[in-house]
Amino acid sequence: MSAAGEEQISYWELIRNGILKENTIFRLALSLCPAIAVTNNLKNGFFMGVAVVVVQVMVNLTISAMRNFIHPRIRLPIFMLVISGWVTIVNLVMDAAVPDVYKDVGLYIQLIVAFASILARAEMFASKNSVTPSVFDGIGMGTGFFIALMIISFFREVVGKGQVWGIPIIDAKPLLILILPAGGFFAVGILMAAFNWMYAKYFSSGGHSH
Amino acid sequence: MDFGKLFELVVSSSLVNNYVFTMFLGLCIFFGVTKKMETSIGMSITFTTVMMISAALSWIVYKFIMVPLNIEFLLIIVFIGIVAGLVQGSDTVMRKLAPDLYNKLGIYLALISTNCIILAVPLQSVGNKYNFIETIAFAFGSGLGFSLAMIIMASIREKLELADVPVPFRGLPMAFVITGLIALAFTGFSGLITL
Amino acid sequence: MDTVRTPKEQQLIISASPHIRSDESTGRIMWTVSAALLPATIMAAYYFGPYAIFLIALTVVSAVGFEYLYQRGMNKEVTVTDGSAVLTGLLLGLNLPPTVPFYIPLVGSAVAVVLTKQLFGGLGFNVFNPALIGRAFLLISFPKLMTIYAEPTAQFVSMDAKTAATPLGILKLDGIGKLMEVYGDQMTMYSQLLIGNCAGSIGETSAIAILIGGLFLMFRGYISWHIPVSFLGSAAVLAWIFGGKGFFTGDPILHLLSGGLMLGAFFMATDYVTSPSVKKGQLVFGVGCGFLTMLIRLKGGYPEGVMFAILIMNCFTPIIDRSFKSEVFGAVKVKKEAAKQ
Amino acid sequence: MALATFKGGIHPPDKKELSKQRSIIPAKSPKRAVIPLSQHIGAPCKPAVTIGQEVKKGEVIGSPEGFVSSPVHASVAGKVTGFIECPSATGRMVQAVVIENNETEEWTVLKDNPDYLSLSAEELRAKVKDAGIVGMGGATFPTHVKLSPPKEKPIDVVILNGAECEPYLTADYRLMIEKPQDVVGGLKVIMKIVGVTKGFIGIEANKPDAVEIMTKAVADEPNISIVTCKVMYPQGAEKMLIKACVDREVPARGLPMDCGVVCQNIGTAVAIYEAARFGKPLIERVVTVTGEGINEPKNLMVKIGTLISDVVAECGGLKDNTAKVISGGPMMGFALFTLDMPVTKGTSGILALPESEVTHVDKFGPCIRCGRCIEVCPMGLIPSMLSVTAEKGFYEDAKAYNLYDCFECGTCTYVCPSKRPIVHLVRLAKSQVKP
Repeated sequence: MSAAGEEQISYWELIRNGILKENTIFRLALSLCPAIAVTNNLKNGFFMGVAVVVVQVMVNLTISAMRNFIHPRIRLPIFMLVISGWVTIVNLVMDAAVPDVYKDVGLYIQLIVAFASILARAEMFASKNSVTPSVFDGIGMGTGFFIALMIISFFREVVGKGQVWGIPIIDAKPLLILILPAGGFFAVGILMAAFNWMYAKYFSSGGHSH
Repeated sequence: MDFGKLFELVVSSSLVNNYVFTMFLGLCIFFGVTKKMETSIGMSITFTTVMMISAALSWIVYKFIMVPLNIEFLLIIVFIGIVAGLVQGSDTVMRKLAPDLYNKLGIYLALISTNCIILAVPLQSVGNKYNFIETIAFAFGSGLGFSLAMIIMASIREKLELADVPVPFRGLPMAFVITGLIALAFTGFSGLITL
Repeated sequence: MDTVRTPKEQQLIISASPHIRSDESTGRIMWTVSAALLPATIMAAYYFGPYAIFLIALTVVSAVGFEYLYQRGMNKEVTVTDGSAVLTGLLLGLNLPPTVPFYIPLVGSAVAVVLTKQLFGGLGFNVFNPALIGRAFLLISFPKLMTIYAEPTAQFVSMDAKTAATPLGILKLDGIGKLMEVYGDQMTMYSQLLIGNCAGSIGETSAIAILIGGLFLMFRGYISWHIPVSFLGSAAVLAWIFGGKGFFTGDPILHLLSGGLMLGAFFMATDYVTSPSVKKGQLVFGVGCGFLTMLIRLKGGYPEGVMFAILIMNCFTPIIDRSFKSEVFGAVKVKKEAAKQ
Repeated sequence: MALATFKGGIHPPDKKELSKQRSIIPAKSPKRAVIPLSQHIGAPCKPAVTIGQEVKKGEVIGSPEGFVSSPVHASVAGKVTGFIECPSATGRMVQAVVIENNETEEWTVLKDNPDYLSLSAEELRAKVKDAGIVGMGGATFPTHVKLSPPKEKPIDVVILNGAECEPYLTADYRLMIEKPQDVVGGLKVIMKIVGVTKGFIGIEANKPDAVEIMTKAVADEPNISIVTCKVMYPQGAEKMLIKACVDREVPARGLPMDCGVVCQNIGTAVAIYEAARFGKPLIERVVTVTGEGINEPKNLMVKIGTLISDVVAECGGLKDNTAKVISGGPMMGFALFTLDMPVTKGTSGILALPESEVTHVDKFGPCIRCGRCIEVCPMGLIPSMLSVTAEKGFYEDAKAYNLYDCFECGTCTYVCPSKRPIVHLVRLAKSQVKP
């Protein structure tokens, strides 16, 4: 097989890794706050997810691009600066582009800056790899987070409101609790258990180690 | 100074709008350190202190530097800088001046710098246009609420060590379910104070 | 000597001491507590009719059913005969408004039995009172349905009963004056609340029926006085001090007799699993429940606070248990001597 | 006035009526006596006889090794035919001397002392030691050790334990009824040995005739008083009895001497009296043979080394429905796996129970935190948590719940509605961790 083919596979592996094995929310249990806070409907979850994907990819890109110019001793402050810079940009863009969503999720967009997962990927991956794999890693991690948010917010909106993206689909009394704080915890807990169960059953075996 | 208002602010930020149970902030730390009672007590003390100091500092910087210079849009960068600097600084100071205390609480300091509650407090206090004293009260209440949540959670999780929880739910999923149940109980506080 | 029989030695039972046991059992406790709820159930049948009884029956059956299904599904030993699921179902049923549609009890008992009890490892390990979590879950999920109360008709028909506000609801919205208007005078109000002729959850209205059951349990030693007395006592004192317009003008009797206070104090707060097991801790727990109940009733967003008060105190039970351990025999003396040295 | 007692405790049905009225009668002398060399807590004796040697009753056959040890004497006259390993009530195998009875019942020379109270404390203590007396309530701690408190622990009170709080057992009760003067004599010897002037005899209120007889017996003894205790298990546990009689609390993990008290069992007192007065070693004891599974319940004076099966046979044998045979009382005794073991100095009773009387539960439920065990625990522990931590293997955590303060009286297990084997779990935890 050609070298390019191998690289293709490893990029795919990076994305797969971010979505399944090291899924930020379900497996690593990082960045949990927005997973509950903004997932009471699909729309909020979607934009939050997009914001995280953008920040993760851009941070990985920036840091891997300048990794050879950063003195190791001051790397953490630089990382923080890069992250907060990108968060500020995304924050301002969101405020301008989707003000109704921003009203709900604004605080949490600002708090992306404190996401352990973003700093961790910058430190563990982007600062040690070249630009292309770092971007794919960013896409993988971001998408894993994005998918998790979509699953949770879909579940919560359907059961809690009987709607998808604000459009009613089920004509029954919904379980209002699911769009409220307590129900958010239940939803994430139950989905997490389901993900663990599925992961243990279908993905952990057959060559993919833990 | 209106003490009634301050008291309401403390009650509101600790019980009614508890960061963990209604705002979902600080969950990483919340789930991370509540496996043992001792750690969560240590974390509570450290956290509340750092929270109050950083909120006060951020308020001063915001009011007297950022507003006059018209650089409010750099809020996030500046605040995270303050928090990181404060944690780093207190780490050094504590190690030098109070090594005993550092040995007890120092390990928690490292965890704090990337925590969202610490950052959320100044962000919210700026957003809600609190004055200096109100900011302190708000930070204190938030810290108190977070401490309360951590201690309750730790006591329940220690008890749950002895229980036979179904396998997929072991660990974090169960912690989420418990938090949900506590949040459900804390719903009773809603409407207690309407600010 | 040949006439003397010695049993084959393999037949002798070997087990650790003690070799005799009392005849108390978990099942007997659960069934007795359920039986103690019979007076309240009978009063409920009298005031709210067959549909209320249907709801109670449905809750009990579904609670048992969910426990059975869960235990079968998870390959655990099926323990539905110990009566704990029956008791949970019964308490949940008695806590529902008498007009809810049939699926409400089903959702409630699923939450109570599976989410609150079995996920934690089953009987003995749950942190929260299952019936109360079931009700809180329903109240948050179906806020409208769960706050429609029917007028007690004292007749065995009630499918489309007239709706009415609970005494506490009236108190919260319109104040004591309106309540007096409804009942005429104070003594009538007390007596009606005592026998249960008022709107409310199916089994909580008749204070006297609950009291009979509660005192029976106390007499049998199944519950101690600590939690009910400290709960009711602190609630009454706080109602008296803060319940009125000025200090010390509140009406403690009204607060004691209305809402779920009696049912909560005797049957819910005293739940073994979710309340402290040391007596001193139980007093703290009871006072906490009383305080929170009155806080929510007088200042909070809900007209009734018993349920949330008990649930919040459930959160604190492990901490109370840690803080109040029983006094070890001889430990006091050691402490005193250590202090002397 | 409320009767003296302690905090906690339970009321199991006492079932003493089965054997209460039966006077103590001597049991048949065994054809073969099997006398274990370790009948006490502490180092086992080393054999003092050889195979083939002729011994007389009361002759030393095992001599003590070390201070915490106690000699063993021949209970029958005859020929030593061998040394065997025989099971003890706790299930361990111990070395025993076998003596073939020659039916002569010939005593070795005993030194009579009509004026025993004029002997010095040292001489009396030596007599107790030489007589091989151990705590006969079941603990079997060598009595002379208990009567030699270190100087820094001054003793000012002696308490005789006539509570006999274990259901079914009536051995001490019969001794008090039949030999009140011997009991008082024993108490006086003990008081003399430890040099105190205050003596108490604690008796549970369900034995009014014993209280009456003992009160008469001490009418001329201004220093000795009878304390009527409330009927409550475990009233006869040392710490509880001391609390009831003199309102002192033995410090946690301490001994009675830590609060100035020496506590002795009624049977031990009688043995001490006989040792001091007649120089008689401990070669026989009162054993209550009782229970619904025994045809003729009796109080027998049994020679040490008589096989339990022989004793049971003398009481008409076991009924067909007998499911469990216990050495000692039903609360703290040991279930026997065979009747082919000898009566020892600590055998206070042999109890045969039918299936209906014993609750042997194969499976037990989860702790429902009802708090009954906490209420009844005489030591003020939280047995529920001890059992849960031990069950899940968190033995270290059990220490935080004062694991080592538990003396395994069984009250918690008796009341537990989930039928949890709490005492058993506590023993497990104790075996797994160091204090």
